Amino acid sequence: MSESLVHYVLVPFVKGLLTVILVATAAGILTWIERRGLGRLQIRKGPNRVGPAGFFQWIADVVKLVFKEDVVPSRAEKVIHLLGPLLLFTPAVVVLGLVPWGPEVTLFGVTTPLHAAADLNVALLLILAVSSIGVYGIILAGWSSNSKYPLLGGLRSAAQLISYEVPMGFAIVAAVLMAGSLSMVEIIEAQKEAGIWFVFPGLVAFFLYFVSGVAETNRTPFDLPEAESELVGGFHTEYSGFRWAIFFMSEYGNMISIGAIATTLFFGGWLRPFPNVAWLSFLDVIPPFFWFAGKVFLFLLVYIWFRATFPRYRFDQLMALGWKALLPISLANLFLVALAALWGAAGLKVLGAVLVLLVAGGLVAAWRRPARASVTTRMAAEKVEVRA
Amino acid sequence: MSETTPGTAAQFPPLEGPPLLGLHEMELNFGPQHPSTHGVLRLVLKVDGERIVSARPDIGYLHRGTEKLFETETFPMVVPHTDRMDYVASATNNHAYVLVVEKLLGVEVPKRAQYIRVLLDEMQRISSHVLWLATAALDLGAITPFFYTFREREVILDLFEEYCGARLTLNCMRIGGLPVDLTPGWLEKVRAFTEPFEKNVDEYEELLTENRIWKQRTIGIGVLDEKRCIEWGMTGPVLRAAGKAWDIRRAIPYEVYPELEFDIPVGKNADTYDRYLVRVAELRQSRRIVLQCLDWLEKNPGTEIRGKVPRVIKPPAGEAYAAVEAPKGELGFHLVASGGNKPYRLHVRPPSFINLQALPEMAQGHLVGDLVAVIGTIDIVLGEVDR
Amino acid sequence: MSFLDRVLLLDIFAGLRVTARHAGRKADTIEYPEQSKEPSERFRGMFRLDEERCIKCTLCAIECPINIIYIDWHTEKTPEGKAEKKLDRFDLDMKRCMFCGLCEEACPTNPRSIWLATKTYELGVYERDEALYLDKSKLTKWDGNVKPYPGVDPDKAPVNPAKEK
Amino acid sequence: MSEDKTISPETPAPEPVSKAPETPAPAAPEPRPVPAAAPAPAAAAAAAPKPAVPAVPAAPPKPAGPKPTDASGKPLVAALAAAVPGSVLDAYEFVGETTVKVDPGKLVEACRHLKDAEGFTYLVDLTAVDWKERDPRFDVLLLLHSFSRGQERLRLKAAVGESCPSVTGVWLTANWMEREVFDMYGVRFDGHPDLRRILTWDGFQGHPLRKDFPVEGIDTGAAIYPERYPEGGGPGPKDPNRKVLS
Repeated sequence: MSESLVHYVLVPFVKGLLTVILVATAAGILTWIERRGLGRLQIRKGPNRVGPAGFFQWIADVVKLVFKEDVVPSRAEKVIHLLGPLLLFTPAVVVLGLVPWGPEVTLFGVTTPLHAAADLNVALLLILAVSSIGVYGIILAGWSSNSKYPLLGGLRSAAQLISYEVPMGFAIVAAVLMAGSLSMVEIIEAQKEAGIWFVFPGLVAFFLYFVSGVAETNRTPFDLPEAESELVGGFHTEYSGFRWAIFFMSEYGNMISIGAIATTLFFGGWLRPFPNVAWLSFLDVIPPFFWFAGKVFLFLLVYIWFRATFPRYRFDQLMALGWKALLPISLANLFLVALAALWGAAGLKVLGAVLVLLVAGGLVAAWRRPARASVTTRMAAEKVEVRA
Repeated sequence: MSETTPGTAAQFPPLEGPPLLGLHEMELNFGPQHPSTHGVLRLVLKVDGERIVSARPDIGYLHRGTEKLFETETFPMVVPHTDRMDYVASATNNHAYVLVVEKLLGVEVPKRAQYIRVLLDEMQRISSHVLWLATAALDLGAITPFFYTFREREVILDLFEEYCGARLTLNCMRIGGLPVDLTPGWLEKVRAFTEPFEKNVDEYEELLTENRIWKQRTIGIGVLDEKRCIEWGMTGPVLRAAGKAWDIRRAIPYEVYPELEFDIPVGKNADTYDRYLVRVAELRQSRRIVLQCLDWLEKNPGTEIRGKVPRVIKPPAGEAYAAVEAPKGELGFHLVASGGNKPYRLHVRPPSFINLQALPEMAQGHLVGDLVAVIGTIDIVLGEVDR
Repeated sequence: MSFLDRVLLLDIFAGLRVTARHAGRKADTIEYPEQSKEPSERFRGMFRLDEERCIKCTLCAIECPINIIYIDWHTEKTPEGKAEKKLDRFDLDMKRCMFCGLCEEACPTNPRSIWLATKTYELGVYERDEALYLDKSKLTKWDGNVKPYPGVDPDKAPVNPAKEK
Repeated sequence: MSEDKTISPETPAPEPVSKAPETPAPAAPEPRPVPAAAPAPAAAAAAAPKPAVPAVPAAPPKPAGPKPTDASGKPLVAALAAAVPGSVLDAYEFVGETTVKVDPGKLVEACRHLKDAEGFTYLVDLTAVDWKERDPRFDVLLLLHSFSRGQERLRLKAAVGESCPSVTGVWLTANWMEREVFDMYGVRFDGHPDLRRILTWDGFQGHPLRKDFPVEGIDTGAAIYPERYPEGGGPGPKDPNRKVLS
């Protein structure tokens, strides 16, 4: 057995398999986390019957979904109906495969990055390309169901995902400018060299990326393609059984990949906080992979927090937000970041400091202002009394 | 027709030219099994993309022939049937019915009973509005208020259970008064309920009132101005949100409302946001009334809860109409008696039914997502619409 | 809302703060089959009939808005020579009952002969026709279909306030 | 349990109440309380101009109950009679509510006058009553509300057969109310833009609130397809799914 076989066949296979398993398992566990987390925020308990704290609920759900009857609407396009979920799931896994989870490890005697695919020098481009394929899955699923609600959901998602690709892309470009590379590993290394996470100079870019990411994953407040109270289930209304489960898994897979990319681009990937500060080196006892996973996990918690808090945008408002607000901001931000990057590492630090100071100052100013009267108190002041 | 629907509809002028492939309009069946039709409302929508060209409500899925049943029951036996119309506000249903019979009978209801009735009404209003807030927020995608507001509702239902033995279908009023007196300690429990109430409402407001998404979703949606509201017979918070300070509790006062102090919150813009604000303000006003009732009841202990009512209730022949301000609007009972011990004809004027009628006008030109907001803020209960 | 508030997304953070504040609170729900709320004293639940106290006046059947009570009786001579009404049938169509409690209110005896204040509400059954069409034997002595509420004497009838004075 | 609990001595006389379930609602075709024929004693009519309807009528709780009094002298009624000649057939006041009997032919005209000239902009309620044996079988009742006249309410009553002029042209809100009356009573409203059934389904036979419609309902399937539905509903006699329970 030649070394090249191990290097080119076995290791990628094992890593690819691990990624798929990881996405599927993490999606399952995430449903449990989400339901428990929502329960926490909503002063209820969430699932608590199967296993300790209901942990095995997701396994029970999977078992149920696998054995559930797979209903296909009578006049649906059968092939495309089947293809829909797969088209959505595959990009989710592929994207996650392109994100480095840690520095190099040794596997079967081969030193390899902890990375499902290789460390591509155009990884970010590939991520953008692959992740936009997922929208086909949603559109085709909506169209092939031969039902009106899925059709509307599919159309909504087509417009939504494509619109939000744009500000998302510009936000990513900002990070690329700061790092000077499209390779994920190099971006992380660049953050180590620059001495700060890119989230500080790229505060705006990060915000844009995260908001667009929420929109890309169809999560509250941008969950219009699903929009339970409007479109019943949106594009997956007519899906059941395991096909529906695949949609579900890909939604969570996408959440994870958005979190993972945000971590890589803006939060230093697997690096511990302040990687250049020597006296913090005791933090290195935690292996890099866990730093990475922990950061991604925090993002997922924010997703859940958002879901518990916000109402849903309307479709046209969502588009307006994307094109009229996020896109101009992302362009302006790109300009700003480019200027700073021209200056070099010092420029990034200055930009980061300015942004942080601005936000902090704004928050303090808002805090010190007298409390605003709630709208209902304003209404009470305009009361009208009618006495018979 | 299109003149009557201001709001964001103007952003979407109708498509011009011949329909492409005949596909300009799509018929969309909204309900009767749909998460946000609040029961079994069915709407036949004509949509152009997502924009609503026309909406046609199709009701009757929950029709139970209540008015026919009324005619077969003696007067006291009608009360439990009224519970089942607006099943989230049965106290006001009971109240409207007993009022009309008392009007025809000429019965004097003891003051204490009147205060307790008002107290029950207002608690019912709180519970109904709170449930409305929960479901309306849920319709617009905010899931959490649903769980928070159920705390309030749960306490109120517990209090109802302690008073009359049921949580939802209360059957808590009788012709001439009340079935039972208060249990000892009940008033204190009600007072304990009112204490954190204001703070909790603040919390719901913090989640929604200023939230930009909530405002974008509700401001300018489903506008029906005062004139159109009256033309359509809209009452309750919908009318008040349009700027008309008209409340039966003030306009045609019944029971002890003239002695109580409260304001009528009114809106200005007649949109779903103002309806939301009016209802939230009414929550606070209802609390005020509850506190005043508690004060009176604590100062005036007594046992008199039922007026002098004949054993067999046979109102004189004739017609009478009495209405209360139910949480949804004017709930009236139109009674035609023929001198017997059963109502010859008892017609309900259900606020949900009348208010739902204007839905096509309010929804027209908006998007499907707005339709949900409009249905939510009209606050319909299908049990009352279909009876 | 000022421009500053809008730029800083204060409204968004206000909402997030509310939900975060609730994260530390105890769950408000109860775990139903294991825990349950005790119904109040006046709670209208499962029926109970006291056959000996019942005077067969049929007022409950008359007052029932949906006519679910059926009563038959005959007259018997007691050994002392007094005529006494004996209950033949007391049937109650439980599955149609709407628990309005008008029958209990109509009952003239003190304490009541038919009452609902048993706190028993777990009335789900698998065979709707058999279990919930109750005759007098099932009403006076609940069989396996009705589990009495723990700690509550199902035979403790409420007093009749009209007869108290 | 408590074996010798004293049975309350006075066995309640069930005579008045026990009749209740048997006696059908008196279907006396007697139309309305005759408004005391001549102008009634003016004592009770004192409440006439009072705008707001009191919660408890002023009438003393005598066993006889309140009596209707003539109200044709009220300025509102007189103005209506003058503006639309021949519209007012009769007017009386009962428990503080004014009722005007209107000629059905003049109903729309009268409504328009009341809305435009008197400010009755709000149609509270529109319903019907079935007097089974009377000749114009139905009474259509309209309850109007005026915000400008001190919250005054006025009831119009029109005795109609199976057709009645529609007031949807006057108040939009009459639309569904008239559809409901049509559905429940079969009164056709001439001029209604969309007179369809509203609460029952489109193929429903009969009008449920008519006094001759059975309370327990009719087998609507059998009413439409008698050949396919056996009496009492359920699968047909030859249907293998039919199970006879004994």
